Amino acid sequence: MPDIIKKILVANRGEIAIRVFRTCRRLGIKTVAIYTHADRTAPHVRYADEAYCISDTETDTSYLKADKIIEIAKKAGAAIHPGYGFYSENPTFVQRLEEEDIIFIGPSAEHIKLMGSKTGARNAMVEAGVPVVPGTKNAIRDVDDAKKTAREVGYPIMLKAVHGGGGKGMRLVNSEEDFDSAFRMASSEAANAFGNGDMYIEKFIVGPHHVEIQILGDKHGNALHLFERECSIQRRHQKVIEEAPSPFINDETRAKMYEVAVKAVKAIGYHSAGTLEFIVGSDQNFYFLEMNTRLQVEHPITEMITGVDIVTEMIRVAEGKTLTYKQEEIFRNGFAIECRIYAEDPSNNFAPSPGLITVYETPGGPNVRVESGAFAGYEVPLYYDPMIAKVCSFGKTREGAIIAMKRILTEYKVSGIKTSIPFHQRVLKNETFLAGNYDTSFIDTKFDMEDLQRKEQKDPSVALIAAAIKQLISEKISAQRSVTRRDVGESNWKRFGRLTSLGNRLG
Amino acid sequence: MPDIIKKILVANRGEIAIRVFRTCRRLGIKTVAIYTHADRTAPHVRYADEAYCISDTETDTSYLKADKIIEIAKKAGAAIHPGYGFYSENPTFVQRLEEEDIIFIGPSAEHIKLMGSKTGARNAMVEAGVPVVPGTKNAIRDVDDAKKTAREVGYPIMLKAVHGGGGKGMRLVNSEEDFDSAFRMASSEAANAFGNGDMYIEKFIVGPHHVEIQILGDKHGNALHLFERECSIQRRHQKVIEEAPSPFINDETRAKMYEVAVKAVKAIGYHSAGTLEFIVGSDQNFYFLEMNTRLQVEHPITEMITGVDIVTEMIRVAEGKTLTYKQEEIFRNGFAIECRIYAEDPSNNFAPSPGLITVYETPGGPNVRVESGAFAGYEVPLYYDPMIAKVCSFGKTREGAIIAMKRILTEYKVSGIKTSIPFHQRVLKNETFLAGNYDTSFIDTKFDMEDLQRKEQKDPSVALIAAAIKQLISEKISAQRSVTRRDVGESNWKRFGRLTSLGNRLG
Amino acid sequence: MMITKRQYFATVDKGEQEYTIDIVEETSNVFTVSIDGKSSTVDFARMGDNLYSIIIDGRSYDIDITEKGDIFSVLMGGDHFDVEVLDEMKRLMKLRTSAGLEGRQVIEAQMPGMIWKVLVEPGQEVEAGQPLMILVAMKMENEIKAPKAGVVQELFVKPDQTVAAGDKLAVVE
Amino acid sequence: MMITKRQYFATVDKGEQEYTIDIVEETSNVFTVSIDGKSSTVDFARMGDNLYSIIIDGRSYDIDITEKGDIFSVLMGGDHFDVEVLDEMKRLMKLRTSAGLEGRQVIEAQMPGMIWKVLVEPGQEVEAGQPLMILVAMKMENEIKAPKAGVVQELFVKPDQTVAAGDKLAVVE
Repeated sequence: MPDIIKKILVANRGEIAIRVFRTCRRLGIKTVAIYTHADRTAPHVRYADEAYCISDTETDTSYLKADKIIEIAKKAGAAIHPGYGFYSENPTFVQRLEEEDIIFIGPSAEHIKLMGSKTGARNAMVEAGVPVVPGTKNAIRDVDDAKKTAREVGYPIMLKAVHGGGGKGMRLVNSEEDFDSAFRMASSEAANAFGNGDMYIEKFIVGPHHVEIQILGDKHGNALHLFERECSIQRRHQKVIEEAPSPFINDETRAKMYEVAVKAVKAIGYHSAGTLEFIVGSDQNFYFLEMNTRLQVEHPITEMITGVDIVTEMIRVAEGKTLTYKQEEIFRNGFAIECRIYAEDPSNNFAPSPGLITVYETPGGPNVRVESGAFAGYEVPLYYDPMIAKVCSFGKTREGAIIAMKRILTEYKVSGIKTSIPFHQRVLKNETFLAGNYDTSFIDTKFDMEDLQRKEQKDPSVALIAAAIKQLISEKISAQRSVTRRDVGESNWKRFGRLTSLGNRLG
Repeated sequence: MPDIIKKILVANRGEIAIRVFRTCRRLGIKTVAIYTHADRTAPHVRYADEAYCISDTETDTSYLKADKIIEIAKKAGAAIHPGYGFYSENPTFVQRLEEEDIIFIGPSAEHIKLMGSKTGARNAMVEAGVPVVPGTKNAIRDVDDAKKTAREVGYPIMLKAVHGGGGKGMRLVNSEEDFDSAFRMASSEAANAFGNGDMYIEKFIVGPHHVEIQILGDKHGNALHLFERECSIQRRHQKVIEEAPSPFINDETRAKMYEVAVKAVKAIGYHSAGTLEFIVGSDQNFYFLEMNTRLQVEHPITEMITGVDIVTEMIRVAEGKTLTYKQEEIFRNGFAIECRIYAEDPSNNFAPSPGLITVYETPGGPNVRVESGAFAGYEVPLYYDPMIAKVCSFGKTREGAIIAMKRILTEYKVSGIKTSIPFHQRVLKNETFLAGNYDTSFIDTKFDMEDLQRKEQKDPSVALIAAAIKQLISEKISAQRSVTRRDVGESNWKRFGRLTSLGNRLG
Repeated sequence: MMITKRQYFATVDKGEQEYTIDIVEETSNVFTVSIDGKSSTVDFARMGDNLYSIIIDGRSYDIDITEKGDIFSVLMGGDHFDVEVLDEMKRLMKLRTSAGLEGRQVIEAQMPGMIWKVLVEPGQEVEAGQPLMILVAMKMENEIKAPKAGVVQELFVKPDQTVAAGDKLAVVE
Repeated sequence: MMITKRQYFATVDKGEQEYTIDIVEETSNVFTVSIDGKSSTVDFARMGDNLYSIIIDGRSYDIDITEKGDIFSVLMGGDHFDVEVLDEMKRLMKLRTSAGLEGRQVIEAQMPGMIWKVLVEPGQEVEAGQPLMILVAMKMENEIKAPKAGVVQELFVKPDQTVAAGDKLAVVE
């Protein structure tokens, strides 16, 4: 008998909590929010039917409160959706829920654990016939053997320190003649840095793309894919723009990737939503990187090109039902792009920009989807991820989705804090991006900071005029302030109107 | 050679001006707004690339300034899109544009004129084979002849005064035996009311539905339909909720209506966007009412189920190009619903509610389209139509679109003025509406004011608590006001924050 | 911090039933509110000009409260309540005035607009429901009707005059 | 109404070029602004806290202006300009101070956050670019570096202290 979920607690905050609540509200499922003291005014709190504070003290900003969350879920009779981050890929938490008989809307603890281990995941995928980046993984003991491996893997290869990290003790080797010297230097560097000179061989992927396949599985052995997302536009290893489908991979690659992804999901018996991340070389060869056993930030673009509500499917699967769709009922329609809007100042090296949002106008019109965790009057707290919203556009063609996004971003107004919107506007004008011909090095190599600094409008006249008038008005208001004093207690907006007309009219 | 339109002036305001500008921004067409003094802060003004005030004085609120509009369009080198209302169906204005060599993005002056005349439109449609409401239209001279006509038309029939109006001098006749007395009484009533007792016969449509077919035509003789919209939910003859496709008509009726609509458009050589309005009886017979020779308020729902941008097509046609699509390339996908959001107070007999909008949060998430002419800080003026926005939902099924709309409306927050949002929320819960089984009498007969007054939450406790706390806080603020005075000039939002914490913290 | 305690008397939608409400402010944002003795813990936070997030014993409500004197227009999830909240003194005053001034009706504008026509003159006798003037707002005509039969005592407006919601229009006694 | 006239001197993005701006307020909302003698008519209206609609000779702009002292951060259509607007007196003062205090650098927080680590001590010599402290905001660490070589004269913050944007952190001389 399937368990019917009547109430869902989202063990998360901000836009993703609201995203899950939206599906619940549509399905008539009651919702429970948790919040910290710092998040009392966050929009997910007022969106929910119930809301419980999990902070121990006023300064406690943590959402990692398993005991409290479990207590609330039990008392409220709610299943738990983890969102992304926080407890979403924590097998211990999921294990506890299983023990406490609370439904977890996500995969099993074992699958989370398996995919959380790099080696475990790699082995499971190799077993399921999924290609992984070729190499040895074991320390090189014999240089000649190693060269043989390198030949099999195919140059260029990377020599990597077994105990390394942070980019140190790595050497790119383009051909066999460079192997000996590269191996010596890298090994000695590794020995110095990590106290161990062991090295292994990995194929070096030229022009790497980050392409991921969205999958869904249920507890009855059914699994399907919802096509791919291209996530190669990254800054500081953070995705900033994603699109579906990928403009890079060809249909043959696509078909192969879908096939291995679904095969792997079935092989390991995975259920709920998940994503297989691949690195794809410029030669269209693809290799498994890791599997994310959760709902991803960028899932809306997949929903837009398929019409599938991934959260609905996750809930169904958690109830023990079968997926709504069979693979042959899933169609791809059009193109979708997502821009992640961060509270960061792109004109100041992307410095975090928390604070009070004074103006918040979200884009309207056709072909737009906004998943936001902000509103006018909201103070973006210091303590959490700087992503305040995701904005997605849709088009029948990739070009259509891009020009829609350009239009959409011009309508997105946020005052009080700085956001990454101007950064996105620049990327959308970059020729390499427009050609759909970018890899993961895009931000560093193709989109330099010049792109960001470059102005559409070279003439600063309008800015000069605006600033000068604002200065004049501010001077008048301070002059006015020194002679008049006003009452407290009038409406905020009345006062705003009065200040405006004061600024405009006083002479 | 087609004229390429590089700039468009929208001779309109509010949401429809922005709607047209959105397409322009997407297509890279420059935009020109016109505005009255009262509309200086309206959002269409800042959306446009250029903006010109057309008021003669500060108190002049008219947008009907043909001379000024033409002068601006000429100077700016812009084509004119009329939106709806104002000059959109004014053949004299369009004639002048033709003379002044300004491109009008709409049909020809002749077609507007033809369809603007009730008799002309009727005759043209009859000629094109479109069914019209059967009847005589000529004054009854001989009662026996009239009875014969009534028999042909089929009972029930309406007797209507030739010179009548406003519902007076009308009589419903259900069968021939009632004819004589009804005729005598109606005729005498008409003679008293209008000084003329002439009557004519029209078929009375039982359970009438308002169903309209969206059409597009170009100047090369191509025409197509974009399916129908059901617009039977009306209040005071104003549409309030529309849906596409109609939940009422069957596929046979649908096919017939599409066919006659396209035939008629081709027969009269109509170009640009237009709508044929039909009255459809409970027996699925349909009759032409009138043709709207403009973009309609409710066009977005048609765009949502077809993926066609109607404004793009209007621009193409005005440029002399052919339509982008052929009929066989148009597909219907899913269901869409539109709610028109008015600045009216549904709890106070829909009294107009202009004023300053202090909070304005538009709905996000999937399957929503908002076309809005408002924002937080905008003062809705007294002088114009009270519709401030249209909100549309999409679903794979009609039920899906309805539950999406319910979710969407809960996210739409407008403070400072009253809106019709609660009214829409009631309609969406009405059983007759949910069954899709409503006709134009719905608001009066099926959705009574009780629906509107009825509360989801019968227990007033939460409202009592909220009001009492607000009263306490207000009392504290006034107490505070009497002892402190504050400086003018601090940020509006800073002050808001302070007042909030004042309200929350002072004890 | 000072603890604030207040007692109020409230009615809903001009109904007969009177509720006795006792409020205690416990800490910043947190109140204990009893309605006719039934007590709840309430977390009250402002989100925007009229928008509040209220959490009552774990239930979360997103509420719009418009204040007009002592009447609070509360909108929540499509439901609308007009709540009058009076303290003891105001309640007593109201009981007295409603007894004393029953015959005198001050007619106020229910919405902002422009007075298009004035249909009566001072001193004129009017019937209940008789239109006194026509106010135009947002392209719609709204008849302002006499709430009761009586004599027009005063007219505060002229044709073409703009009025705000709450402005006095006339007195019928 | 009094007519207001003002003259300002402005620079953009800390550039070399100085613009002379003359403003006359003509009527409510309408200004005549000349930049180095080139004159425009400007209609200026406030839309929201920092949001303005500006119409210059018929061109319409939707602009966000953030004011910080005399520096106006202007965002329009994805373009960002930092404009410093000074009157004659402030301009003179600035010329003087920048001559006098060249060697002394006050380091301010560029963003709000929490001081995680302080890496130097008062009196310590530092190189240009050497990290002085680490500020954490929104889960990201940000190194606060010495803008020039010198000696740490003062430290205004301690670990775990919360700072606002613009707060003084240290002085290097």
